[in-house]
Amino acid sequence: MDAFSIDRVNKNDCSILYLNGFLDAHTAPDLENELEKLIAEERFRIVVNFKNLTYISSAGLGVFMGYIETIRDHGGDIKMCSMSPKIFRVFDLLGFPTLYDIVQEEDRAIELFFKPEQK
Amino acid sequence: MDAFSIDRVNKNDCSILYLNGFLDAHTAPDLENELEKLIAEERFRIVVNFKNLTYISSAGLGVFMGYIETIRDHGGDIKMCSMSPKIFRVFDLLGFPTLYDIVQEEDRAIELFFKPEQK
Amino acid sequence: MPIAYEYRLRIPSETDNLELIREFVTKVASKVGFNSDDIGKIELACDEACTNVIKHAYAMKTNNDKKNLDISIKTDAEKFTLVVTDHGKGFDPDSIKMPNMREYLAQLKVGGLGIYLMKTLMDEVDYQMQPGVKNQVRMVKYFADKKKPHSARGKQ
Amino acid sequence: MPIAYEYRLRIPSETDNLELIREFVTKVASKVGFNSDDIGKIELACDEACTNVIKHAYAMKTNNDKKNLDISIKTDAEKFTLVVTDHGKGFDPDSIKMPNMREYLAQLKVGGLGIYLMKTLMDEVDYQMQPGVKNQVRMVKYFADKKKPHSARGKQ
Ligand SMILES: Nc1ncnc2c1ncn2[C@@H]1O[C@H](COP(=O)(O)OP(=O)(O)O)[C@@H](O)[C@H]1O
Ligand SMILES: Nc1ncnc2c1ncn2[C@@H]1O[C@H](COP(=O)(O)OP(=O)(O)O)[C@@H](O)[C@H]1O
Repeated sequence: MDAFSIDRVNKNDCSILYLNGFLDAHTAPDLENELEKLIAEERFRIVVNFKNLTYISSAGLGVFMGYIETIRDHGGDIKMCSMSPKIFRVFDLLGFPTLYDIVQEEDRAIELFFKPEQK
Repeated sequence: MDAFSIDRVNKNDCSILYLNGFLDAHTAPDLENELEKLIAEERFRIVVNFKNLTYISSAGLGVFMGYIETIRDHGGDIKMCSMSPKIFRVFDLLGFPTLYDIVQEEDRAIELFFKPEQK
Repeated sequence: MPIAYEYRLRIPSETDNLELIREFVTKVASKVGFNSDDIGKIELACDEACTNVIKHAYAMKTNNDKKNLDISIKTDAEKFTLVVTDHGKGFDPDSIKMPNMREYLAQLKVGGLGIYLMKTLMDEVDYQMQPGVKNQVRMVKYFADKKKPHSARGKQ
Repeated sequence: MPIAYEYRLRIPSETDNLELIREFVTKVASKVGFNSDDIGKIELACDEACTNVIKHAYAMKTNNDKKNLDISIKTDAEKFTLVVTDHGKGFDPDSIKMPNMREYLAQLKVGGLGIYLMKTLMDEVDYQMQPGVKNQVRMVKYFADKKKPHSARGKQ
């Protein structure tokens, strides 16, 4: 079953997580594990690419809320990109775009770590 | 909903039906209509290509049984090709290969109308 | 995981729900560990039982009556039990003759393969009838490693 | 088509069944004619209600108790009614404070969004509690053209 999987690509000191499948209460622990690994490796500049994510519930949103403080405390951030309208609508409904940078292009999300002033 | 659809291609005096989706009690009437059209047009040399059929129940099998006599009485036949193992297993379970020519390649199925002795 | 599971689906008795029924039953069959071959058999047996309900059980009812179809699945360590229930007119299962497939094909018959398929695909099939109250067909598939010698039917 | 429909699903209360639940509810919602936007809302509201059952309802039960979750859908000419039932410990819905999202985000809180989402996504949400017997949340979505003025909440 390929309910949910994560592919990680490291680009310089930035890590990109590609989420595949659906992120609900069943699969959220997998994303928690991945973020914990990144934190253990002190990789705090994280881009999450949602291109292949088909569904998210509040259990999935909760994962981001659970780690953002630690990550920012270490000078990092979670930037988000390539959300389908269906996924974006859930983030938007709850006002998450005030807390997270959400952009369309992955390159743009990476750039945000280096030229934040252009935001 | 693309539960089931049929594409027809006429090659010389042979008609090829491409079945897409699933063939059950809900969609079997669509195939009946298509076979009735062919009979009305006096196109009795029929190849059914199962490549994109994902499922068949006895309601689907029944459609072939319902028209084969008329079609053969007019010197035609229904040849079948490109079944997935899942589909073939249902035909095989009931002994249908004794009644219908079932081959892998579409070209071979067409040939059967012209060089039946090689069968 | 706990040893016993129960799933139920109630759905209007209409052919356009067969797809949803098949998705339900295949998901559950795959969750409990059947291989794709057995999942396909369970899917087809269940479809045939439900198609029979839709085609036959409620033939006499008026449009305002509720025509539902219930599917229940129970699993334990050794078997998968699928029960399809209708509240229609019922029938006498003993009166249904199983087709002789050689004759059937030679005579180009149509229909009458549903119950035969169910019996061929599943390890056990039995009917319990209470016409107008509830009519049930119970079908069992044993897990490969748990198949009891006395229920093996030498199929495959 | 007849005017009233009923669908039910009973399933073990476990997170790996959420996918099957969502498939069931989205299929039914699409069958009765909702657009993809509304289907997505119903899907998420149902997932949140079921996730709550799985996470909270049966916290005290031992492994041998049956922990089921029931979903029922009824549709009539004007609305789609989804009821999620558990047989667990229940809770006092009036004691649950809805989050103020500005504060929530400023304080980087975690959790506590499920019921808020359900209320935001659906036209009506209400709870009926009988702890240990049955606890139900009932959620209604009106068909766009049938939305009654008094139940419209000015959303969208
Ligand atoms: N649920 C049911 N309610 C009423 N009659 C049924 C039911 N299931 C089967 N039957 C009867 O059994 C017969 C044989 O069924 P089946 O082997 O599936 O073939 P078919 O449906 O093609 O006739 C049906 O024609 C019908 O008379
Ligand atoms: N079915 C249920 N059974 C018992 N308690 C529940 C149920 N649904 C919700 N609750 C209670 O309501 C609270 C708020 O739920 P919710 O808004 O979904 O947020 P969260 O589940 O993240 O806490 C839960 O923490 C739980 O105490």
